[in-house]
Order: sequence, then structure tokens, then C-alpha cells
Amino acid sequence: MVNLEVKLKDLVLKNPVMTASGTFGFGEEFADFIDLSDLGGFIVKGTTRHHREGNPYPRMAETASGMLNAVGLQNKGVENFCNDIYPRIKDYKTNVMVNVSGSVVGDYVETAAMINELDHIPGIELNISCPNVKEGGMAFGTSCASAEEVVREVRKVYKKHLMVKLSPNVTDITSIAKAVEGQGADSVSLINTLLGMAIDAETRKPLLSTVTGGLSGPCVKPVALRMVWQVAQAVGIPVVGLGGIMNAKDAIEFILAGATAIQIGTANFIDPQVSVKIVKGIEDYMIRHKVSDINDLIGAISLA
Amino acid sequence: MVNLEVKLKDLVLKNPVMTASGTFGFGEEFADFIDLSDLGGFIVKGTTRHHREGNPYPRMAETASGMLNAVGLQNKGVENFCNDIYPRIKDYKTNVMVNVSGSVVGDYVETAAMINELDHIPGIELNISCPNVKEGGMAFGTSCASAEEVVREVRKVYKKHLMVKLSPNVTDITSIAKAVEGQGADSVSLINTLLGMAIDAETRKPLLSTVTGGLSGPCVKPVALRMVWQVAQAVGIPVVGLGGIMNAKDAIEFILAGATAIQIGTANFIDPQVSVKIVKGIEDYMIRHKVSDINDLIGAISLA
Amino acid sequence: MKKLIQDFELIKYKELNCEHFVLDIKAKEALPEILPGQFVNVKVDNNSSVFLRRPLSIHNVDYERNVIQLFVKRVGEGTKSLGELKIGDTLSVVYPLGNAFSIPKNAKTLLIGGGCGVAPLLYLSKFLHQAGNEVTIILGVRSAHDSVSLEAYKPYGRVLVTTEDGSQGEKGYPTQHSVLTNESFDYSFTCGPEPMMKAVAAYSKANDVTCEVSLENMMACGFGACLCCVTDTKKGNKCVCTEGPIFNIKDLKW
Amino acid sequence: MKKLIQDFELIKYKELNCEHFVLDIKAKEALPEILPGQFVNVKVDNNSSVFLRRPLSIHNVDYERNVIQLFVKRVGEGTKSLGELKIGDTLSVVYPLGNAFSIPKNAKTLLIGGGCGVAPLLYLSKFLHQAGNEVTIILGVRSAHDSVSLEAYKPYGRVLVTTEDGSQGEKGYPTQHSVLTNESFDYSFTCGPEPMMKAVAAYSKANDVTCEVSLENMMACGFGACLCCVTDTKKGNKCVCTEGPIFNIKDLKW
Ligand SMILES: Cc1cc2nc3c(=O)[nH]c(=O)nc-3n(C[C@H](O)[C@H](O)[C@H](O)COP(=O)(O)OP(=O)(O)OC[C@H]3O[C@@H](n4cnc5c(N)ncnc54)[C@H](O)[C@@H]3O)c2cc1C
Ligand SMILES: Cc1cc2nc3c(=O)[nH]c(=O)nc-3n(C[C@H](O)[C@H](O)[C@H](O)COP(=O)(O)OP(=O)(O)OC[C@H]3O[C@@H](n4cnc5c(N)ncnc54)[C@H](O)[C@@H]3O)c2cc1C
Ligand SMILES: Cc1cc2nc3c(=O)[nH]c(=O)nc-3n(C[C@H](O)[C@H](O)[C@H](O)COP(=O)(O)O)c2cc1C
Ligand SMILES: Cc1cc2nc3c(=O)[nH]c(=O)nc-3n(C[C@H](O)[C@H](O)[C@H](O)COP(=O)(O)O)c2cc1C
Ligand code: FES
Ligand code: FES
Repeated sequence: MVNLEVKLKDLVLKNPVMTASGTFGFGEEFADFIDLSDLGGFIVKGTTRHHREGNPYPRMAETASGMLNAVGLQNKGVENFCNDIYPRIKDYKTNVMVNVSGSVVGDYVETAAMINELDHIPGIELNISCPNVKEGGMAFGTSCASAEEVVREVRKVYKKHLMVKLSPNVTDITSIAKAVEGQGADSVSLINTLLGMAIDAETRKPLLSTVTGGLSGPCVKPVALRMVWQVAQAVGIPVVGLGGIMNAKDAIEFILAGATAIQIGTANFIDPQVSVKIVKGIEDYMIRHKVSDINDLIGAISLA
Repeated sequence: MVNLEVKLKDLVLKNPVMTASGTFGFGEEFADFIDLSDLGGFIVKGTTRHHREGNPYPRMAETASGMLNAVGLQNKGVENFCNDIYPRIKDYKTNVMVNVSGSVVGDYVETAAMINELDHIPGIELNISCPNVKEGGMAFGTSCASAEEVVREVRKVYKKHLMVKLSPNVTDITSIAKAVEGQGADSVSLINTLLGMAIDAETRKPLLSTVTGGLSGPCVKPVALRMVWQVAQAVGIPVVGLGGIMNAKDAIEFILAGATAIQIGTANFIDPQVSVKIVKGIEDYMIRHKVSDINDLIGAISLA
Repeated sequence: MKKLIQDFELIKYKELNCEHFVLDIKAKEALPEILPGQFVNVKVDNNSSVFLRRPLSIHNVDYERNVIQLFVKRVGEGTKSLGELKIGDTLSVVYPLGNAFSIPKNAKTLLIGGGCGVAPLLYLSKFLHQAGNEVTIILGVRSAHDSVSLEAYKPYGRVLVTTEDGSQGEKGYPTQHSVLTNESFDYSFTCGPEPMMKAVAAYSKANDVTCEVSLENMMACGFGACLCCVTDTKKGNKCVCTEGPIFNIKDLKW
Repeated sequence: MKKLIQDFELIKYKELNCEHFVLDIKAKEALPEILPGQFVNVKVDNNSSVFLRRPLSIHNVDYERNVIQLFVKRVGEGTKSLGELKIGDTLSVVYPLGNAFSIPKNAKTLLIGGGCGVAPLLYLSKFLHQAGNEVTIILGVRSAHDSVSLEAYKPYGRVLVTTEDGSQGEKGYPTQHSVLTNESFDYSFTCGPEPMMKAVAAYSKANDVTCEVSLENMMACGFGACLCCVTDTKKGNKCVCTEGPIFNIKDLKW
């Protein structure tokens, strides 16, 4: 038997495979397809202080090996999460984390504080990188000063695992990673979506109601992998890698580049069972390559 | 008959279709496949002050809907270009431009000055965005101050059309575009490649000798289109759009987003005739949509 | 209803006209319960420019043979490539997705379909017929040449046709058919181009007919995970893939 | 030589063993002159994860029927999908690419191929034979089961086989064949796995045999436009697609 268990600081994952926020609903949507307890963890939809209707239709466009989305953090707000959703999902035998978003620092702080009270939520993922909201969102993740501020304030009220999700739409992602590490982040996850756009040549209209949106899927994988590799070398906290992972081979590449855990996003839409297939595929890879502990693969890229 | 002629300031292109540096050799490589005079123009390989061997093998990796390259500006230097290559290609009946690269400002200036003397070269494309060289290259294109410096110095010695090629690996590409416009650039072209990486999970080795390399092809199109749209709104000089254009539909999208001309890069490898097919396809589109002048399509995205 | 992901085998391909074709796909296992109005989300493996699955209504179900029928209109790369599959090819299918049409009892029901909007109406007419309803189906097409497979509907009700060029049935759009003025109905069900559905909705409102429509939308997942497919309703944004695709027009802002 | 981009039709598919297959592809027009060692660059349309063309050596040419033969080894998605093409399918081909093997006259020539490295050697042996050379061909495979199409070579020379398990011909690698010690040659030509080619090069150097090898490399364009495919030679970086794929070992750093 191979060991798949990894640790994000004190947070134990039975295996390195998590699913990405906004692509996995509240987990329940996948309960028909997989046993959620087979996952290392999953991250629920972006949750904000108050109810948000999200952006108008159309919110999605297909692109070469990927998609653009402009959902815009549609959610019923953190109170609804705590009262209605949490009771339904709290007993899944895996790490259920909440993706926390906001447009002002106070919102992040209040949301995080409320989630801090939920016993069965071992951590939050602070989303300072959403490209689909007018105010805040990505702006926090594109300058060190604002990234520092929001992490510092949230850290004051949030006592459990604080993962910070970074934006790829920056000149130097390592400086942002170091900035949030400096304010007490327990781990960083990357990448969120790349800012992109699509136009329908026939109608001359943008394909998204918001004109620009977030690009995800295998098309972004080379950029994601590069950033994970750069950040893993720059920070001391664990790195969670994502962006275009479609299969176990992709997942292994992120781990070799330095990711302690990985997240599956867009791939869930195409194959709702892909996350558990990837757990199995990583195990097969380890057996084939005679690696008994997954931790031996983390950052094990061979640069000789 | 529809009018396909566009102008980049004083530079007249018989149609908006150019081919991108590094993907079109010196044009000659395509002479078997197409009549080069059917193009609006083409941009020869990155040329530097001195001979460069480029990076070691392997230099290329395929990715989802794209490729990574790490050629690293292999070229015989500007003197060789002026003496050996220029005489062979100067009489093509199209705009032959030279992509000028360097690692220090002085190299850019000397190279530009030498090309300034070549009568049949109506312009240069200043490459401040190459991710594949250790010193200089992309670094110039990722901060306003260094972008300004190199453009200012080159502008002093280069009297013809000065196009500046921007890097997409930045937080805010509009600020760089405005900076180079301020120093006298006649046009900007974007995007150069996104910095990416690929690993072979089986061998654990990076697929490129340089570990990271430049991502191109349809996978980058949504990012390129977004940046072209942003820059076209931010600057007054013409914008030349590129990144993942594979067909006339893609080309039209860039024009609608605000590009006065477009460049075809990676697509040339898959179909060496694609550039002239795109000229024809744009014409067909205009006839079908009853647009008599291509200039009416520039920036004509409908945001209502 | 439990959703499944399964491989189906293409066992029959029928070209209807230059635009439409019907695929018969067969599962290895017994099919789960499938309701009229539900859809499948299929993976297109034979085209490199198609990334996401493609949603298609369930046109008919044959429980005995484990066969689902899909009625497809070629509109872009994905649907074109589905039409190029060979018999024996495998198709990955996520299903059954979405809610269903309501099935009244012993009522006068009107089904109006245009273009590939006829897709869910065949299976629906079967259910309506079984529940003892009087079923009238109006299928609108461009010309006689496009009106196809009418026979399939006949066991379940009266089939009327409108053609834009008058080459078969009445001339005009399906919503202009004389039966709408000459008779009265309790329920209407429609699927097809939005302008047509809106015309059916307007007619239904004016005549106090309960009306359900099948909406389309850009979908990434098809089962409620991505929130990409919302439509703006009187109760806020609703997911077309889970809270639809069938909507009662009283909930829409139409 | 003028390069072309043309559509070919797949007219024959022959499975050789679980790893290798041969494709016969036919052009509508007359073929241009093609030299031994040159290659084609084919587009793989039936697989969404393949973006670039795939380079393949020209295995044989039939000018009368406008047919080119390709000998392919399944290694990844692209070659796998080429093996799934159906008769009648279209293949876009850029060709003829690269330089060619030298053709000496009236000399003793030795051809050594391993795995899919045999691909260019059939067409080469034809040319060598026609130029009056004495031709010896050693094909190295894993076991008898993999040794295929030997008949094709026989009209042009003596065919020897080595198998790793000794199930046919001599046991061992092709570079261990006894003919290398028992006879002497003027020219050697080789294609296959790099370790094998290096062994042939070492043998050739030691015995003063002029040696040419066919190199592989990652290629984006195949015709000199991208500079992705360089190999490090004594004269600096050379493009394998235009200055190769055939190199005289005296120019390599081997
Ligand atoms: C619940 C549901 C049921 C459907 N049932 C059927 C059916 O039974 N038969 C059938 O032929 N079609 C049906 N459709 C529509 C079908 O899904 C689209 O035609 C198909 O996805 C287009 O894919 P493509 O690759 O061929 O075209 P693309 O190249 O993706 O698109 C071509 C054009 O169609 C538009 N388009 C693409 N997908 C959709 C969509 N989902 N909604 C609205 N516009 C779209 C695009 O914007 C573009 O303008 C249904 C859609 C939904 C949401
Ligand atoms: C000039 C030339 C002639 C060739 N002739 C033949 C031939 O006649 N028959 C034949 O079967 N093959 C030939 N090859 C090799 C063939 O091009 C590759 O096997 C093929 O491109 C692999 O594609 P794939 O999609 O199947 O594998 P991929 O999934 O792309 O790759 C599978 C593995 O093969 C490696 N690989 C892929 N392409 C190349 C390449 N071009 N060079 C070296 N390694 C590579 C990859 O790194 C990877 O490890 C030739 C290559 C060149 C450059
Ligand atoms: C439809 C959709 C919705 C998303 N919503 C969120 C979100 O609410 N919060 C967040 O941090 N990331 C969100 N993301 C980003 C993903 O979590 C992930 O970072 C990104 O898609 C890259 O990974 P992938 O290529 O594997 O999908 C969303 C992505 C998609 C496609
Ligand atoms: C193999 C290769 C070599 C390139 N060399 C150069 C170069 O020398 N100078 C330059 O400015 N851009 C170079 N580029 C970038 C392209 O010109 C272009 O900006 C980029 O590939 C995006 O366009 P595309 O997606 O259409 O290829 C190169 C790209 C490739 C793929
Ligand atoms: S398509 Fe994903 S929620 Fe409806
Ligand atoms: S493959 Fe492009 S130069 Fe050789």
C-alpha cells in the first residue's frame, strides 16, 4: 500500500486531491456520481457576506481547450450557508472548506468570523482573485499591499486553516505569495482564472454579459504549472496547485512542481467522476514508479 | 470589391494580415506555399546585435491547444541580417519588418540603427517581451520604466515605423502600452507568449531545457483578445493583435476588439498557407456582412 | 432521481434533412426512469475544437432495448461531429438531467414545436396520451422537405404541420395555426426558437392556458455545479439545468 | 525541391504487430520527386489532444499510383489516432521535407534499423540497389513476432534479422550481428533508437566506414520556420528538419 496522506500545516488530507471552488457546487451535486469521502477535501462555492445574484446571462463561453465564466459569485450569503447548507454537508467524511470572497475587507472579515464558528469546517480558502466582480475580488490579489491587508485582518478573526487563493493576472506571483505568507496564511492555492474575453464574430457581441471573464481548463495548465513551480520555491508554506488538471498525469506534474495538494476544477464538468479517478490514477502511478509515499513526489522535479 | 487596406500611422498595409516573428522564418521558408505579396506584411525572426546560439534542446513542447517554445532568439546577428539576408528578401512586394531584440538597451539601439539604413525595411517591431532569454528580453516589457527607457533610446535612432511588442505577463498591460506610446512608439503589437511550463510525469523532467518557455496558440486567444481590447481603449496609436489566431473568424474578433492589423503565429506551423487563407476569409466575411471597408470593423464590437 | 454517467453505443443514425438527424444510442445496463423534458449531456470526442459536453433533449426512450433517441440539429462543431459518428462508436452520456414537463390528466393539451425544438415533444406526447389527455401537436418547419418523422407522433395524438412556404399543412408559423383560434386548450407545451416560444406564451396568457416552455442556455456542467446556465425569473436567477429546462411561463419575466 | 501541402486519402491500413502499422496514402496529383530519408508532416484531425503535425519518414513511394507509404509506431495520442483512421479518410500532408541520404555508387553498404527506425530504410535500399551498390540490411526487433515485412526489402539486398530473445535470426541487438565483424563496408546508414544509432556510429568510426544517421527531434513546423528542432553539431545548432534529418556522424558531437 502506498501512502497518499499529505498535510497542509495541521490540516490532514487523506490524499492530495481536492476539488475547486465554483466547480463543485456544495459537493451534494456530485453525490450521485462519487463517494465524497474518497476525496482529500472539497471547497464549496464562493461565499460572500451578503446574498449576490451574480452576473446576467450569458455567463459562459467555450474556448480552445477551456472555457470562460462570468458567474460573478452568485450565492445566498454566509448566513444562509451557515443555517441552511452547512447542516446538510457538515458530515461528509472529508475536509469541507469554504471559499470566502468579498468586495471590501470588512466583508471578508465578517464572513470568515462566522465560518470560524462552524465546527466541521476545518479551513477557508480566501479568494482574493475573482476576476468576475466589479469591486474588490481580483483587485485584492493583484497588489501586495491590498493582499496583505485582507489577509492580516482575516487572520485576526479566523483561527483554523487559512488558505489564500492567488490570481495569475500579475507580473510577479511570488511577491504576492510571499506577502500573504508574511501575514499568516497557512497555505496558498493557485491559480484562479486568467482574465480573458471572447467575441462572436457573426453578431459582433461579446460572448459574456460582462465582456471579460475567467479562463479555466487545460489551456491554462502551462501557466498554472509555471506559477506553482515559482511559488513553491518562494514560500515556506504549502502550495495547493490547480489550473487545467484533467487527469492523474496532470496532477502528478503539479505535485512534482511543488504542490502539496491539488484541486480539480473545470474537469468536474466534463467528467463528474474525474476527481476520484485522479486519486486512483495517482496511486497507480506511485505503484508503477515504486514510490511508497506521495510526500516523496512533492517538488521532486528533476532539473539535472 | 471590398477595401482591405489599413494604415498603421504612415505604414500602409494592403490588408490587415501580417505574420508573427519567430513563426515565419525570413519569409523564404513559406515561398513554396504562398505568394508572400498577398500578405499585408511579415515580421522576420528576432534579430539581435550579435550572433546567438539560442537555447539547448529540447526547445518545444506541445500543450492543450498550443505549444511552449524556448528557442531563445537563435539568430546570426544584425550584421548577418543586413549583409546576407536582407538582399534576398528585400524585394518581396509586401512590408518586411524586423523584430529587434536585445539584452541591454545599447544592443537594441545599435541593432535598430543598423536596420534604419535598410531602404526596403519600412519598420521594426521592438521585442521587449521575449520570455526565453535570461537577461533583458521580457524584463523590459514588464515594468513601465524599463519599457520607456528602451523605447526612448531606440526612437532617437530609428526613424521609420516603430512597433513595440508587449508582454502579456503583467498585471496591467494598458500601463505599459501607454508608457511606450508616450515615448514615441508608432504602434503596439500584442501579445507575445505567456510564460508557461511543462513536465514529463514519467521522467520527472521539464519538457524544455530552460524549464519555462513561451506559450502560444489558440489556448492563449482569450487572454490576447482581452488585452487587445483593453489596450485599444487605452492608447491612441494603432494596435496590432495576435495570439492564437487560427482562421478568419479569429482575425475578425481581434479587429472587432480594436486591432488595426493582426499577426498569425503558431498557426503557420500547422498550415503554412493559413495566412493567405485568412486574407481571403476576411474578404468573404465582409462580403457576407456587407462591410465595404475593413476600417469600419476596427473596434466595432457591439457592447449594447 | 439519481444521475448517471454511462457509455452508450451508437446503434442507429438517421439523416432527416440537411440540418437534422436522429441518433439511437444504447446503454449496456437497464435505463433509469426518464421523464419527458429531461436531457442528456454528451461528450464529443471526435472534434478537437469541442471541449465541453453538449446538452440534448431526450427525444424518445425505449426501455426494452435500453435505447435513447436524440434529435439533433447541426449548428456548430459539436453537433456536426455528433453527426459524423460511426455505428458502434461510444458516446459518454451524463443523464437524466433537469426537471420535467407536468403531466395533467384528461385535459386538452397543445404541443408546439419548431426546428430542433420538436426534440422533447415526442416523448412528452407519449406521456400525455397515456395520462388520458387529448393531445394536439403542431410542428412548424420551413418547408415540406423539412417536415419529418410525423408518423412517430401519430399514435399519441393529432399531428398538425405548418410550413413557412405553405408547401405542407398550413402556411405560416406554428403559432399562427388556425387550431389556436378555432379550439381551446387547457395546457400548452412548447420548445423551439425563443420568438416562437414567446408567441406561444403570449397566446397562452391571453387565453388562460397553463403554459410550460423548455429553455436553452449555455451550459458547462448540466447538473447544477457551475451556475453558468441561469435565466432571470421572477424569483431571481434560476439554473436552467436543474430548476429547468422546463419553466411555467408564470415564473418567467416574459 | 518545392514543398507542398496536399490532402491525401488513406487507401490501405496494415497492422503489423501491436505497436506498428503501415499506412498507404494516395495523392490526387502526381507526386513530386521524393528522396530517401525525407519525411512528411501529417495533421491528426481525429484527436482533440493533438495540436501540431506529426513528422513521419517516407517508407516507400509508388509514383505510378501516387502513393506514399508510412511506417508508424504507436507511442502517444497522435500516432495512436493515425492508426484509427478509416479507409477513405483524408490526411493533410506537408512534404517532401528534409535532406536525404547520400547515394554512393558500386559500394558495399550496410543499413541498420531498429523499431520504427526501419521506416526510411526501405526506400533507401531501393535507391542504393539501383545505383549498383551491394546492400546489406540488418533489422533489429524484440522477437520474431515483431519482425515484419522482410519480403519488401529482399528485392534490393540481403536481409538479416536480430531479435532480442533470439527467436529469429541472431540473438542480440542489430549492432551485435556477426556480419559487422565478419565483413567490411564502405557506407553505413542507420535509423532507430539513439543508443542503437550511437553504437552504429561507434562501429563506423572504428572501422572507417562513412556513416549517416537519421535524427529525430521535437518539431513544430518541419520546414525551417520555427527553429525548435535544433541539434547541437560541431558547426553549432542545426535544424533537424531542414539541415537534417540525415546527418553524417562526422558533423555530430557523438
Ligand atoms: C437543455 C437543452 C436541451 C437541448 N436539446 C437539444 C436537442 O434536443 N437537439 C438539438 O439539436 N439541440 C439541443 N439543444 C441545443 C444544443 O445543446 C446546442 O445546439 C449545441 O450545444 C451546440 O453545439 P455546437 O458545438 O454544435 O455549436 P457551437 O459551435 O457550440 O455553437 C453554435 C451556436 O449555437 C449557440 N449555442 C451553443 N450552445 C448553446 C446552448 N446550449 N444554448 C443556446 N445556444 C447555444 C452558440 O452560441 C453559437 O452561436 C439543447 C440545449 C439545451 C440547453
Ligand atoms: C524526421 C522524423 C521522422 C520520423 N519518422 C517516423 C516514422 O517513420 N515512424 C514513426 O513511427 N515515427 C517517426 N518519427 C517519430 C514520430 O514523429 C513521433 O513518434 C510522433 O510525433 C509522436 O507523436 P504522438 O502524438 O504519438 O506521441 P506524443 O504523445 O506526442 O509523444 C509520446 C512520446 O514521444 C516523444 N516524442 C514525440 N514526438 C517526438 C519527436 N518528434 N522526436 C522525439 N520524440 C518525440 C514525446 O516526448 C513523448 O515522450 C519521426 C520523427 C521525426 C522527427
Ligand atoms: C464556473 C466557475 C466558477 C468559479 N467560481 C469560483 C469561485 O467562486 N471562487 C474561486 O475562488 N474560484 C472560482 N473558480 C475558479 C476555479 O476554482 C479554479 O481556480 C479555476 O477554474 C482554474 O482551475 P481549472 O482550470 O481546473 O478549472 C471558478 C471557475 C469556474 C470555471
Ligand atoms: C517558435 C516561436 C518563436 C518565436 N519567436 C519570437 C521572436 O523571435 N520574437 C518575438 O517577438 N516573438 C516571437 N514569438 C512569439 C510570436 O511572435 C507570437 O507573439 C506568439 O506566438 C503568439 O501568437 P500565436 O499564438 O499566434 O503564435 C515566437 C513564437 C513561437 C511559437
Ligand atoms: S450548467 Fe452548470 S449549473 Fe447549469
Ligand atoms: S521544426 Fe520548425 S525549424 Fe525544424
